[in-house]
Amino acid sequence: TTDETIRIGWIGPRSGPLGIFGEADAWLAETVTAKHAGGLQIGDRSYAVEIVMVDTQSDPVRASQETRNLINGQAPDIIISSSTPETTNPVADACEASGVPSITTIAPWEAFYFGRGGKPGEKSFKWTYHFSFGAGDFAPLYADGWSKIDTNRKVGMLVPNDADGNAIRAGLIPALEAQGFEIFDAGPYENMSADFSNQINYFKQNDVDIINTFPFPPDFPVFWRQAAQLGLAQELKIMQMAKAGLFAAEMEALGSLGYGLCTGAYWHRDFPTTSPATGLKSAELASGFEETIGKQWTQQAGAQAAFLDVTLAALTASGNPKDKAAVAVALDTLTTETAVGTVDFANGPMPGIATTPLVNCQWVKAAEGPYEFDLEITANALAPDVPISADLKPYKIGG
Amino acid sequence: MTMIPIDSIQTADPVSAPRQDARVAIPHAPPALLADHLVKRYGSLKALDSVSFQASEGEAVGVVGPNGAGKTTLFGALAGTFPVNSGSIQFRGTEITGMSAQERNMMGIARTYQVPRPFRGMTIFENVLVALRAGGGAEGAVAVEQAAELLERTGLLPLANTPAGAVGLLDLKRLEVARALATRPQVILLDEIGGGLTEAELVKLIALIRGLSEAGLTIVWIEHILHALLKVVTRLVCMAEGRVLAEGDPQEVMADPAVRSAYFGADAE
Amino acid sequence: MTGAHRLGGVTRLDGGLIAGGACVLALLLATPLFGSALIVDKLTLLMIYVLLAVSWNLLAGFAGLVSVGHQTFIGLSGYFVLRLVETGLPPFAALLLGAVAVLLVAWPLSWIVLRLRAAEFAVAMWVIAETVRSVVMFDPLVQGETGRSLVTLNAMDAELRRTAIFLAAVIAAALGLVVSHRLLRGRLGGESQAIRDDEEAAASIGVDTMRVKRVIFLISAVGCAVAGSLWLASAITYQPRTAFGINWSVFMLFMVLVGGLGSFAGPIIGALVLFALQELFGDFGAWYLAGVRVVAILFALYAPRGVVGLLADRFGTEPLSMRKTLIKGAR
Amino acid sequence: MTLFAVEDLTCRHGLLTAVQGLSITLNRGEVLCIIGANGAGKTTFMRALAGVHRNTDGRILLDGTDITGLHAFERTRRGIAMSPEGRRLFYDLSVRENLLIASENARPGPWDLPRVLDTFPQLRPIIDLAAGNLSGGQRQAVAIGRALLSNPDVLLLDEVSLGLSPAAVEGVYHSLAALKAEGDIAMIVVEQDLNRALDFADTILCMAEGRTELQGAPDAFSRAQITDAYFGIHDKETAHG
Amino acid sequence: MADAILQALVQGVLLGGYYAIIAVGLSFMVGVVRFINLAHGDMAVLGAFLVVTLTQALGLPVILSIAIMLPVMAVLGWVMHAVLFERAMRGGFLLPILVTIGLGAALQNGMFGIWGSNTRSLGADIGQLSWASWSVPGGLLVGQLPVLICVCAVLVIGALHLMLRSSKLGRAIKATATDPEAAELCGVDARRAQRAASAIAVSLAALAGVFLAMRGQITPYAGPAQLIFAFEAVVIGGLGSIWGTLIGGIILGISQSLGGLVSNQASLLTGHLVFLVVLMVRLMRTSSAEHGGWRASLRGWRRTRSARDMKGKPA
Ligand SMILES: Nc1ncnc2c1ncn2[C@@H]1O[C@H](COP(=O)(O)OP(=O)(O)OP(=O)(O)O)[C@@H](O)[C@H]1O
Ligand SMILES: Nc1ncnc2c1ncn2[C@@H]1O[C@H](COP(=O)(O)OP(=O)(O)OP(=O)(O)O)[C@@H](O)[C@H]1O
Ligand SMILES: [Mg+2]
Ligand SMILES: [Mg+2]
Repeated sequence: TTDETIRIGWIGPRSGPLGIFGEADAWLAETVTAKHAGGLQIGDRSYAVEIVMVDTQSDPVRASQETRNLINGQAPDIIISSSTPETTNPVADACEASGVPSITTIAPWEAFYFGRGGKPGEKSFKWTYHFSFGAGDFAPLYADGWSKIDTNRKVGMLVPNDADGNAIRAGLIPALEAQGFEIFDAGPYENMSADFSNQINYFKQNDVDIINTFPFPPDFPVFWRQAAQLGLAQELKIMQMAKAGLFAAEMEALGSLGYGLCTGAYWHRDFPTTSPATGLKSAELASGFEETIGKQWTQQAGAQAAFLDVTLAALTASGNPKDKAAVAVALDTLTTETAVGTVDFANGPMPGIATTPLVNCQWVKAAEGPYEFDLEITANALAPDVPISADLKPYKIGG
Repeated sequence: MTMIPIDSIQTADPVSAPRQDARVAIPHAPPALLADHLVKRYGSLKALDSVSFQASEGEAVGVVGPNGAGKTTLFGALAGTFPVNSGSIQFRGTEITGMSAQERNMMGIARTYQVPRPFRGMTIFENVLVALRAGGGAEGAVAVEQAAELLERTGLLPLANTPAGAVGLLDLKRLEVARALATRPQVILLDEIGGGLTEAELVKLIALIRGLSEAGLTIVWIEHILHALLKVVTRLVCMAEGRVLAEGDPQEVMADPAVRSAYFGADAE
Repeated sequence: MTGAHRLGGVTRLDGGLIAGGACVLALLLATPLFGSALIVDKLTLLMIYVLLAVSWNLLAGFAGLVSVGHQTFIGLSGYFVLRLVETGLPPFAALLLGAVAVLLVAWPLSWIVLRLRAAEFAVAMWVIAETVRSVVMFDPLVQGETGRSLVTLNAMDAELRRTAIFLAAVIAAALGLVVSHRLLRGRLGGESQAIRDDEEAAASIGVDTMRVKRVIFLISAVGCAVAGSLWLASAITYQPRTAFGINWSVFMLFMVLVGGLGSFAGPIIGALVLFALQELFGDFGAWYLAGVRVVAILFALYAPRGVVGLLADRFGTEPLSMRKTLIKGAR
Repeated sequence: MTLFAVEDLTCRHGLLTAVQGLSITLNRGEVLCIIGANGAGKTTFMRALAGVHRNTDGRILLDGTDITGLHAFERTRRGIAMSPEGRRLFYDLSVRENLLIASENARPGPWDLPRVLDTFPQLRPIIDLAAGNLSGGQRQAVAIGRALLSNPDVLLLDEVSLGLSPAAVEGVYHSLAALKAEGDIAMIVVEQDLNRALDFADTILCMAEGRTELQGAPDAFSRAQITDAYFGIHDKETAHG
Repeated sequence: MADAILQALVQGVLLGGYYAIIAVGLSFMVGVVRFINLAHGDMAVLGAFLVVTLTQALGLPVILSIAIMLPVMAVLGWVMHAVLFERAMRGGFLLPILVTIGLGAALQNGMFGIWGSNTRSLGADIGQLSWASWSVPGGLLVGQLPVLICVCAVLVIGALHLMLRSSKLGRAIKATATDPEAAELCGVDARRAQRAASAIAVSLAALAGVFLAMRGQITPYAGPAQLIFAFEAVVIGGLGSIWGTLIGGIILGISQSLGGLVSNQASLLTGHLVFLVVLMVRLMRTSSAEHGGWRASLRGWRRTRSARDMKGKPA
């Protein structure tokens, strides 16, 4: 009883080094398609929903190539893509070039917007939309999170030379200083470094209580073990990660050094939200993930669900999902509820950008259950609706 | 001389008696090739131990000596295949010690390799053609024509379009000569190009080299097949253990006791 | 003897192939008129592959220098293009100039690396690629790891841009083929093959080995650079780790090895094979990539002369051979 | 029973046939000397016997067993050892190591390091020197000692006296004569020094262009016949004894 | 500042220990066996993945996993040599490069196919060792694991040195590398010796991979980066010298950590530059030795006027 088919192209890393970001994709796509098997009602018409899945193999080259192939070959009505600027930027570039609306997520919006050459204030991109947390969100998040315990408010920053890092260096450091933190920036470094002793010494000399880092994920354990070796970890009160430490698998690889690390989260099973696209509550998303995938839930479960929420909302809001321009226009002002909270393009920091909240969390030793680590929510200034599940504890090796 | 009756070699000569018409060098002209106290070390081994050598313009010099005497090494040093440790080399009065093999070839020194080193991925014709174009400076149809002529003279024409990797050793030795000649040299260094040839082939080879010599080319020839060598050269150098043992008139050198014991291996009683 | 011998002309097969090639070229140039965007995009990629394979083959197949660092030039030309666009140059001018600017780096580099041999050359080139990448990443413009997009190209109409880039790629690939054909049939081709077969012997017949190697090195560098800027133009996104990735070398190696190292037709065939494999099996992800490498190894060990070699064995002559034959009789 | 027999051996280098249809037989205690001009194919023949040149036709029998298909190292372990042309010592290894390699991989037998050192006492003072630094005579001694340490039944010596001073040659032949007198080992020796060859051999084999030119007891031929054959001056009337 | 330099030196030396151990198998292959294995880094990662799997999936103690993995990798090295390398070695220098680079890429993607994309580490499985440290006088802290790796590197290099110097196998490998034919004449099975050498080199690579997984993380694509470090250490230390590998590794480690002192971004870059400089200096030294002194060689580097112009040949 459907009149036409809406084709959604979903491009993401499902294999390769970033494959862990795409673990939930297939399951979510199935769930959404199943839920709309009877058709998605838009205006007076009912549309079948077809999601075309494309794997980038974590390769930006392939991401770009596959996007163009998808656009040219399958004529999708919209393209969605998520997880790291290395995925979202090439996909969005290709969409922009071909005039196909795209929505992307899970990459700091600054890295997406400025990384692609967007100019502040003006509408730099006609077809590409992005919603995610931003570098600017971290300052209030951390100011709130770090104030939960007593520290000397000296913060060491370990930030590499990449788009995320540059955005952080430009945005977060002044903002934290404004909040009364004393910042010690160890300077940009290249990813995949084998030795962090210079940075560690710098932090030790300045007697920092807090370290904040945005590393390329594989670099973190190298840094952190060395920090323990050189006695820095023993002196710290808060080890705050971003970008690294999103997944329990990373913590498991760290072992006992992982208990007590802090990370921001863009979604958590305790979020009091529901995903309209899948019809699942946050807790259901998490357990659904664990049942289907057979691994501990990850933030991606909810974030990707939210992604589909936004997509369906945009298509619905367009009135005519087959009209690309209409979809884009709808996205300009779209406001919708999702698994990660409200996504509001009308009041974003830049045209075509919407922000989503973050909560601060701490990895702790799981009290029970099959998994080794639990992620406790310790601060919620940006998302007051989300309940705090545990108090922040000062870092101590071994938990 | 117990073992090598030179007479018998000469009587076995299928072509003619030794040359008497040796070209005499112009008195004051610098020699075509002059090597002065060359030393070449391989680790602790002195492959060339202060070797001095000269070949006058248009002269044909033979080089003999036991295996490992340093003959091939001398060629390498003269042709610039590798730098020497000390000593100097002059070509027609010009110092060429520091020059590369390519530059020496451009000046007019060509060499053949004892163990042939053809360009195996190319045909016989292409081997000669590349030498004609690079060292010989010929172009276009002229180069093709000259290549054909050289192949004809060395008896390789029937094999022109065969890959060099697919022909036998004798043909490779011919190719060595053809390729060296293609660079239009004034001095040609020939390293054991007669080894393994049948008598009939030797006759042709001798004729070819004599022809070159008569055309004014300076020839230095290392050869173990003495009777062939003696039909072309007017001077003989005998090397042993990296030194020049004797040099001069071929007959005299052959009769030298030191040469007889070092080269012919027989006790000079 | 004058006029008794001459160079063999084009064989009937090769004549056919060349005529066919010209037709294909004409067809390609006309593709944007009737082909879908998908086809045009895919063919652009194929053209880039051909250009890469031809460039790499010049160096490895004809001069015997295996480089696993030619991504240096691919990445560098992309970077130069970005930089030039940043100074306000129109993007298409920047694309051309960026590729040419690579010469500024390749030329001094050639003085150093061409003195190295075999594996040392290969590894040094790789380290150089890594070094250049590190240096490029110092520039805030590329934002370290993340890279940057050539957004100014988006200002152009999508259809027009696609066509322009496609035509540029076709012309570049055709030019690459013609240039390499001319070079290889000419004096340089013979000399480079001589160097590949025996560098010392080549010097002894008067080949200026350094010069020949340098010319070939520079041409292959520019070929890769043009491919790099075309790639950037069609992908728009520039990321240092990708642009300087070793994968480029692996792909070039695959194409040349499978097609036929040191033959003229080999790189074209190799590019087609890689393209076809990618179309057919690309969805198998890592297993596809592993399979491609296994195929390369098998070719290296059991058919080192590639598809062209197999064809030559089967039909007696190599298609579009660079071989010069001596023919009796005047023209 | 014949210790060692070669039947109709032909060896090729690519398209070049370096040895054509050679046959020999040898008993314990016998010495065969091979003579011939440069490039006659002597080395190729020896290498084929030792198993390092493998492009061959024909049969090689040791104690009646066909060993044609065996690898060089297997032949060495069965009792064929060779001191190759050019000595082929391991130049960056010491003399001791050069000798040890052979004895470690040898079959059991009478030869061991002390006995080799007794036979070649000149090696004692240089035992820890790198082989690359030795003089020609010392090298030859090491090479022969190395071959003996394999405890061979058949000892192949290519160019025994090449480049050696007369005294050194004397020394080597003294040792070889002693070996021969013991009567356990058969030897095939390539020798450029005709007088030596004629003195030492039980049989001589003169090669030219890969073929047997003369074969038989040394005193079966006139000097002229031998020298003609030696220098490849191929004369159908005088050749073939 | 002096403090920072001292600290950087100590860390550089410790880092060098790791580089030495990843390089020693490669050095052995390249310098002694004369075979260039561009899949060395991937073999290291493969070994590490085996240990990770044995430890984390089967729950074996790390030591036991290593003890199981090493012979498995040795067999793999043996088979690899018999099936691939032997054939490749016969084809000149080109083929080994092509084959092993293909092999490396195939291994990477194969490992990805099997183990997926998650980063893996043995850090957690070795408990405190992964981060524990000793404090030494002068206020320096040195990590136990890096010291262990350093000690291991010295032991492995020493053992390899001893093996090459005074074992039957070592002599056979050396002899085979200098002259396979002469080795056969001495009763050495040259092919077996070379396969054994490959087996040793591959298991050494794998051991290094295990250390990598202990001190950091591994992914299926981590091999090439390790190969570059290994190659740099080998070349800096001097081809063919086993002890040189240790020195090369340490020089590389110190360059990186001193480079990091200047700018964190310059750390790896400094390593690359030191490698290139060493390569160039060695190149110039060889050519100067050949040409009889530096001045003569510099003259050679400058291109002289075309000889054809100078003399001219008869047309
Ligand atoms: N590249 C090298 N490295 C080490 N030693 C070498 C090298 N080339 C030659 N030699 C040594 O130098 C000496 C002289 O060798 P050369 O080739 O000049 O002899 P030759 O007189 O040409 O002998 P033959 O008559 O056998 O050709 C020999 O002892 C040889 O082993
Ligand atoms: N590796 C090889 N490849 C091609 N041809 C070869 C090779 N080795 C030898 N030959 C050729 O085979 C023939 C026989 O050579 P061989 O070395 O057996 O002669 P020989 O009698 O030992 O000579 P010499 O007295 O110089 O040692 C010669 O023509 C030689 O040029
Ligand atoms: Mg010689
Ligand atoms: Mg011989």
